[in-house]
Amino acid sequence: MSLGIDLEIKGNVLCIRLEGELDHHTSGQLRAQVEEALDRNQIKHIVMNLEQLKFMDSSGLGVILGRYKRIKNAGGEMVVCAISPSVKRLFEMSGMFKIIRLEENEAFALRNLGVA
Amino acid sequence: MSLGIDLEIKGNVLCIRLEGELDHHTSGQLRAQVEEALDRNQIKHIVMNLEQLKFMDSSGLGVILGRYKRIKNAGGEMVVCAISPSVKRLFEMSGMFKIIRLEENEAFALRNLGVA
Amino acid sequence: MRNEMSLRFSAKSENESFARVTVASFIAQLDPTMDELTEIKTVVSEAVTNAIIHGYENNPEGMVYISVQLEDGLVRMTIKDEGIGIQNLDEARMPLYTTKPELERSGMGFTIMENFMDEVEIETDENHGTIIHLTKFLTKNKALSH
Amino acid sequence: MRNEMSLRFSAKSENESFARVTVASFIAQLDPTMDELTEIKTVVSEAVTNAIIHGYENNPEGMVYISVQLEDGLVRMTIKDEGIGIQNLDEARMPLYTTKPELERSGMGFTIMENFMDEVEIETDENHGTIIHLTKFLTKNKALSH
Ligand SMILES: Nc1ncnc2c1ncn2[C@@H]1O[C@H](COP(=O)(O)OP(=O)(O)O)[C@@H](O)[C@H]1O
Ligand SMILES: Nc1ncnc2c1ncn2[C@@H]1O[C@H](COP(=O)(O)OP(=O)(O)O)[C@@H](O)[C@H]1O
Repeated sequence: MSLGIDLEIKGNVLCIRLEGELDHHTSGQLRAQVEEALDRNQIKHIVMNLEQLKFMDSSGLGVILGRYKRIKNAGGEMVVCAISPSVKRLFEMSGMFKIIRLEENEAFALRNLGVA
Repeated sequence: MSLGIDLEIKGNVLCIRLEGELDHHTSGQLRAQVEEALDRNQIKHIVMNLEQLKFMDSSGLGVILGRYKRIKNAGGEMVVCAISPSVKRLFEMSGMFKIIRLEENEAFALRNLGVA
Repeated sequence: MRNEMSLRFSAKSENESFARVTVASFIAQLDPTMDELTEIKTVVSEAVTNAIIHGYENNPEGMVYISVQLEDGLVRMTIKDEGIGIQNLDEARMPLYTTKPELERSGMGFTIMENFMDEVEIETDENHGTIIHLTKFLTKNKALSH
Repeated sequence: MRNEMSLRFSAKSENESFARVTVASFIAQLDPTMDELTEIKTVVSEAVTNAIIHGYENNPEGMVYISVQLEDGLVRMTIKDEGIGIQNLDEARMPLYTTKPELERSGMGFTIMENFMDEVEIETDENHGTIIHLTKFLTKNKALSH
């Protein structure tokens, strides 16, 4: 089991769709791919769709927080959607919902960021 | 993962359908259930359908040989069907096809034993 | 019903998922709930990752040790490294505290362990390494055994 | 690419499938074919079952030890017990030979190991136990490394 990463740019939003397991081992790939996408494109916001994520630990929190900081510094917003109850508990424990918005699904998340 | 055992009597044939993993741990259940069915019913032949069997080792060969001996002593026949290439290799290594007939599927096996 | 296993593997990040799968498949025989299984996998992942990154500072020559004991509805685990040890344990256990922010660590490892397990005990010794003792009562068996 | 693990568990039949799953999930990182994975699982099952039934004569207090080393396309395993040992090794390795026909053993364990692995070495000592050394070259990596 490893991590599948699907990136798509919609307007000024980078949609990150993850599948599989996000841990210390796989978080490096995610960081590298997202950083590259942010470097190369005009991106303001990030939407992370975790619907197909089977496992995540605190290394996942770390890599999400890292991307949050970058996008936040440039005035953007980070939205997370379709998370499982267990991932939700990790977000709650670490107070992440104070800074990262939760949406039920990707369509809602995109609409609220002003992308059709 | 454990072993699912489905027994059905058709005429004088006991059909044994296995699902999952047949190893030393699970072979005891199989032996007990089949022995009970043979004790309680008028059974001449056995058809083993291994289509849904995901794993088998030499403990599986042992329990199949044990049932073969009983049915053979009473003048019956043992037929095995729908086996995977890896199970087939175990049968070949041990010379089991000299005494146990192989059929492609349960319908063929039953027809050749004279059951519709 | 008593059963035990222990596992030892190279301190390589590839082995994080191997460690989770192995512990989960051993514990599966107690028939835990999906939530309990996820909690245990997460905790194993936290402690093993810590051994690799912090204990051995990513030196793959290091070895990580896990032991699991099952008895009735009780899961007892230890996760051990022979690495550098934890300097300040009280700080280390604080939420969001990390000594490796440059690696984007969240500092939530110990907090997650404490939330997901019933008991967490940490033994550590500079230059001798760290042992995390973890205990969890599985709900189904908890109910049954009383 | 070098990686290693070792595993120790109670000599209980429930642990036969645990041992297979664990070894398979460790070896999966070499990206073996499905056939190779099945062969390795079968061999682990044979040797672990032998340790439990023959080595320890079903005493669950015994411990079974597995170690796995991966290097390039090479899988090296040992499966060990500290049980009664094998009296006559030449007989034991014969197809269909078993000392426990009353348990419906087929006597095919060693024959399967020899067919599915590239090398099988057996060390045994009465009252000290048995160590099976098993080696397999995975085809994909075999092709790549030449
Ligand atoms: N096995 C270990 N060996 C040495 N130091 C450790 C170990 N585990 C944890 N630590 C220390 O404790 C701190 C907090 O750990 P943790 O809560 O898991 O957060 P994180 O791993 O995200 O830093 C780490 O930053 C590290 O300094
Ligand atoms: N780990 C072991 N300890 C003691 N004796 C063993 C061990 N493994 C195998 N043997 C002996 O070797 C014989 C042949 O083993 P094997 O080919 O696996 O067949 P089976 O397990 O079906 O008897 C066994 O019947 C047993 O007498």
